[in-house]
Amino acid sequence: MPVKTQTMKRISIVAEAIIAERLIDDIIRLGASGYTQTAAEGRGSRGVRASEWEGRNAKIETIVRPDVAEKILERLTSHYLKNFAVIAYTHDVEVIRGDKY
Amino acid sequence: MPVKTQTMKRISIVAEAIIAERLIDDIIRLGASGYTQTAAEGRGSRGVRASEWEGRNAKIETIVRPDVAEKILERLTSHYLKNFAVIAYTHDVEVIRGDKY
Amino acid sequence: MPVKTQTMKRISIVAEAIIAERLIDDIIRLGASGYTQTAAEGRGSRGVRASEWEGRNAKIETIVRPDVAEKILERLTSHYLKNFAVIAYTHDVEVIRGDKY
Amino acid sequence: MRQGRLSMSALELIQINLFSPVILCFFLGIIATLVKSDLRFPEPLYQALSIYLLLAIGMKGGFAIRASTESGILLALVSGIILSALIPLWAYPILRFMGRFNKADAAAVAAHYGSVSVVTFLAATTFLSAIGVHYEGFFPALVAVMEIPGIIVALLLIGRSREEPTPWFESFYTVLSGKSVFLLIGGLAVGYVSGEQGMTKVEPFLIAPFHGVLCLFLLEMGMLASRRFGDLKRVGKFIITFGVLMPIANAIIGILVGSLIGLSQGGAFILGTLASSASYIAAPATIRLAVPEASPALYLTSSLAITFPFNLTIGIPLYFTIARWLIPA
Amino acid sequence: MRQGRLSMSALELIQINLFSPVILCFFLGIIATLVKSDLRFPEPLYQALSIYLLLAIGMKGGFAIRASTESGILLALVSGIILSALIPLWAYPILRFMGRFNKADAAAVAAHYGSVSVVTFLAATTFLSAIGVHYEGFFPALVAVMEIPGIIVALLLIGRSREEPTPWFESFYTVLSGKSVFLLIGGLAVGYVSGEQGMTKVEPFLIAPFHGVLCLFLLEMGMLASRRFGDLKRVGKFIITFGVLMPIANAIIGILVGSLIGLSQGGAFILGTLASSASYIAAPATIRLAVPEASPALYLTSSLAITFPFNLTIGIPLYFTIARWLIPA
Amino acid sequence: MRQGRLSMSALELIQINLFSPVILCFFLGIIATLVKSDLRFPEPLYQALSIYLLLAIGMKGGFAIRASTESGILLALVSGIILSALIPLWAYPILRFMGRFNKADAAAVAAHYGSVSVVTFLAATTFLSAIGVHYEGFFPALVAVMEIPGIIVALLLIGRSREEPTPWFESFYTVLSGKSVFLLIGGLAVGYVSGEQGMTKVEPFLIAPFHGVLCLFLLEMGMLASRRFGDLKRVGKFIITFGVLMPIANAIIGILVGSLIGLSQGGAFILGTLASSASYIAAPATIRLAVPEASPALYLTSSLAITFPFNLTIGIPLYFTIARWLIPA
Ligand SMILES: Nc1ncnc2c1ncn2[C@@H]1O[C@H](COP(=O)(O)O)[C@@H](O)[C@H]1O
Ligand SMILES: Nc1ncnc2c1ncn2[C@@H]1O[C@H](COP(=O)(O)O)[C@@H](O)[C@H]1O
Ligand SMILES: Nc1ncnc2c1ncn2[C@@H]1O[C@H](COP(=O)(O)O)[C@@H](O)[C@H]1O
Ligand code: NA
Ligand code: NA
Ligand code: NA
Repeated sequence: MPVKTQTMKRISIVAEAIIAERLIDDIIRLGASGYTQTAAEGRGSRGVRASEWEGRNAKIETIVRPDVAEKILERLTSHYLKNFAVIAYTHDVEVIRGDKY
Repeated sequence: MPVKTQTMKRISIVAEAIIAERLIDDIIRLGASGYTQTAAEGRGSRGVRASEWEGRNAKIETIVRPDVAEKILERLTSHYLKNFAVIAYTHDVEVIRGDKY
Repeated sequence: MPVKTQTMKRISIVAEAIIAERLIDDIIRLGASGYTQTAAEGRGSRGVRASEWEGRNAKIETIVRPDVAEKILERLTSHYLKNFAVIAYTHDVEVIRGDKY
Repeated sequence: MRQGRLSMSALELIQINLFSPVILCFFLGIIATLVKSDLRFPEPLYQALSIYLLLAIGMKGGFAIRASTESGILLALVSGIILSALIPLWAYPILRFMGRFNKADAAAVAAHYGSVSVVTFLAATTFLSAIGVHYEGFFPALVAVMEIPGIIVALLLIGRSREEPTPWFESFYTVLSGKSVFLLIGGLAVGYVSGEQGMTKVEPFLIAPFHGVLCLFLLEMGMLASRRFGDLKRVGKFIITFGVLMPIANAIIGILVGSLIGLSQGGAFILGTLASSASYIAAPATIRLAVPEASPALYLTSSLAITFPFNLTIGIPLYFTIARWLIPA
Repeated sequence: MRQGRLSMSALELIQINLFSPVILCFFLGIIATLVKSDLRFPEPLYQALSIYLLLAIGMKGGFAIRASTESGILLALVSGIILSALIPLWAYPILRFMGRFNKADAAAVAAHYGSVSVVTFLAATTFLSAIGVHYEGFFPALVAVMEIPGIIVALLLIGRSREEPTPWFESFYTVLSGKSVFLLIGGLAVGYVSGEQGMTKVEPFLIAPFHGVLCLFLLEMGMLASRRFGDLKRVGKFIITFGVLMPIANAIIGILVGSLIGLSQGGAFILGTLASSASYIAAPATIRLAVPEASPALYLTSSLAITFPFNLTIGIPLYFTIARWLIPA
Repeated sequence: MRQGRLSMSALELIQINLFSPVILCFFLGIIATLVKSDLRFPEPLYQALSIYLLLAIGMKGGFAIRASTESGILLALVSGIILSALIPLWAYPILRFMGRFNKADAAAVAAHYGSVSVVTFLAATTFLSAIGVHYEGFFPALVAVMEIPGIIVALLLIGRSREEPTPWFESFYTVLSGKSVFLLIGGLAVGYVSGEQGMTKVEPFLIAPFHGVLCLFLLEMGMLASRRFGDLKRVGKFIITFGVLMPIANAIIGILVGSLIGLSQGGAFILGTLASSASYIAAPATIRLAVPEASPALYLTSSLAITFPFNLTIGIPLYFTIARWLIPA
């Protein structure tokens, strides 16, 4: 009997560690049922930043419905992209336990 | 000369750290040729759990053939979803060195 | 107003930690605008390796244009696959701030 | 000092306990969480401190056993094992029938109270040394053996009733080879075998700074405990009452046993404190895997957010008052 | 010793400062980066060392306040707060009009010079103890209070001009509950309350090894500072000049204030060093969130890659020479 | 003590060595892996301990050189370099023709035996201090210089035969700036420059607890070594024999050289132990990058799972017996 899966959006965000808590608050507020965070390092198009002092980058992942994904990407674009070191990308995934998201 | 790639399934599992070793044993037993594990933190629909004491969440990724993917998702559903904090999702990836999986 | 996204390639590489710096140099030289690195552990088809002493595995991710992705995979195949413990896979993602890559 | 102690009032004892750097650091940790400070102990630091403390306790104990002329260690070990094994037997029916817990939850909580808390043990020895009261040097060995039986007995209690039960000896092995028991027993062996010449060399690292490291550890414990305070409402009044009365009862039993087997006043007090304490390292790890259907919210909150702070602040001077009353110095 | 110090030439003072293990380790860290060594401090080690140093400074200070009969702590605290608050008020216009910085950048840099650097403070006390000069024991308290006002004043300076400004009291709270201030103040309280008996027990961990731990920390600081040397070209000559002259001016002001309020020679020197120092922990974290449009390249490079090394090497003996000149021992 | 040592039997020496806390902790680590304990050292702890040990050895050595009136350091350094460089020259043909290894594997293993093991050095000094035998204070400098030449010579041995060879000077630079050599040499410089006044201040952190920290480190080393025991079957009998006989031969050569250049009994013993030891930090990191086609299973297993435990347990007392026999105290 094949496992029943459901298609959802996975959003991956890599951001300077100092805004991680704010990002997570926003993500949950916009309708995500959870998130997963890992410590990361990296280099991008921006130069130095304060995060070096507060820890490295944070990589935040959240599995959400497409409409929630849209809202989160909008929020990132309007509130974080300009002043903070942050990238985000999204793609489709098949989840088990689809009702929990 | 373009690199030859092959389509495989990538399964990502986020689980409380205490069951990581069991999960890995199961994954290998069901036919995966390897796995990659990173330390993660996160929040989901469940409340507290013992893993806080044994380390945070574990994020386990494995690249497998579709039939193995199916078996792993089945195992997760039947043995872990009910009592443990765990999520899993899967999607297609193109791998180099496809023969090794 | 929906967020404008752009399709790019995400390459994930898991390799023994000792070659991480070399890999990153290669990636940037071949045209990636950045990378993200996390510490990982894992098991694959190879046996012991020196990396245990220099830290665990490194997981390196980079978001690149398809042509750059092709070059990176070629470089991995020609210079690393034979002698080092390394796997790589790629898939499409939708990014915001697409012009930065 | 020795005489001073006899005349100390209960209030003085409470004050000596609360104003020690170790307990003050525990409060500091609680405050850190309450004021939402961004202070965090990186996980590897927490683990490093644990490894240090467990190994140091073990080695100190091993050397003490070797150096001492005290008899009675065997009797103490056997009593400790029996005590640990019996506690779940009376905790379980209370939880099951007075608390109306299901079998899994009742057994899980009972397992935690059968096992012991290393940090509570350390706080008790800190207290004794502050008031200048002696205790037997073999206690680290007792801590090691008392971690295990309570967990096993609790697992046996529900073993039959479950579909796919983990065999008890598997759990026994898990606890025995688990890092806390392993480091304690390993340290005991190293300290015993290497003796005085060895201990002299490691003393500046493993013994002298011990108290200060404990401060740091309790800062983190304060943060961990207070992060669970939010769950107190959720788990209900019964478990809160249980988390206060159960340790008092167990402490009294422990002190009586200690008195019966001829421990010193300080020793009986420590045995009582061990009996009263609830595990929050060995037990949760074992129980989570062996009884996954039990709710961690219940057993962690009661052991860590209720019994642990209670013992650390009020329990310790209270149990000493009882021991002093029962046993002459 | 006491007499020797009076006759030491400035060169001797510089040499004593540079040849201390602490400063040598800082250079070693710089060299590690320059020769591209693969030496890295794991992040948890950096955090563990910070936690240790801050808690230890605090506890030592709390105990010193309790034990001392020195008066004048209140006057010193008030002076320290005012000093910190005023520095951004004169740094800001200089940055804005001489340096042609935009409002955000000017305020951000000003905030850093208004706040203080804990490690610079420690290097100053290390220097004093090497030359055998006494200073008041309450300084750790001063470090804690002087971290905050400069940041708040700088935020008020730009507050009005921004679209979505973070209210100043939110930032005030962020700094106050931030780990560095929290550990300092918490340590002060623990040290004060637990007093001599408590301190005796933690001394082998928190006081004796302090200097050695500081060496390790400065090794890492050297690596961190030198990783920013590459940005020096990018940020321009003005900020480099500013990063050297501003601390000298602030040091002189600080020493004068110290002299006015009756501090000892050593005390006035330390107050001067505090005033001269620029924050690189509390301020960057607060400013990054409260003024995200300001460029971290500017404020981190000036505080960490210019002022910090300058103070550590030349500033400290220079300020002491000035203090010695102004205040009799 | 001095006299006692002369009359100690080989068995007594073995016992003194095996029953030291440091070696007992190594066994404890092996047991932890064998019983599948969940004890793990977080990676940052392992790195922190390494940084501490290397910096402390260096500083202690630098201070010893400054303080000592011993001559002969230059001669010892030159001899150490030559010794390290020659070892691969005779190890390589043995591996190549008796062991039938391919060029890459033979050179890789030879490089490891040419280089030295810091922890084996520390175990040897621990042993000497337990039996009260003196040795020259400049040895930390010798450890630093002896890490490098063996690796370079081994690389030169295969250099020509490979398609894309890493130039030897690149590898030379990699080892020289690599963290272990960098910390040793950096520590030497800091200890030498800061002298007695500096050392007095860091002593409570860097010297007194050293032995205890070493225990912790060897606990982890035991776990790491025993995780490789499984590979012993895979790598074959030849390498096992090689891993025991090679160190004995090199130790004898080292002791003879030490005797020739006029080292003390203890000094010649340490030089022998250094010669006998195989690197498991600097060499593997360099070789993995410079000779990626060589099998890590071979060189890590032989150096870490065979030679290291052998030297730690039997080698050290054996080499001392030989040194005692050849050189009067
Ligand atoms: N092309 C890229 N691929 C993967 N990660 C990136 C890329 N560009 C930036 N990042 C990550 O995003 C962080 C912030 O990027 P930036 O804002 O460009 O400095 C960097 O520190 C990297 O961790
Ligand atoms: N929607 C989500 N997106 C990403 N990670 C999640 C999500 N929900 C749960 N997780 C992760 O899975 C773990 C277990 O989830 P749960 O079983 O819901 O408590 C959490 O601690 C998170 O790390
Ligand atoms: N099938 C797999 N799925 C996920 N990760 C893998 C897989 N195979 C190997 N890896 C990772 O890649 C590293 C190197 O693999 P290998 O070269 O096969 O030893 C391993 O240590 C794992 O972290
Ligand atoms: Na108990
Ligand atoms: Na300042
Ligand atoms: Na050697």
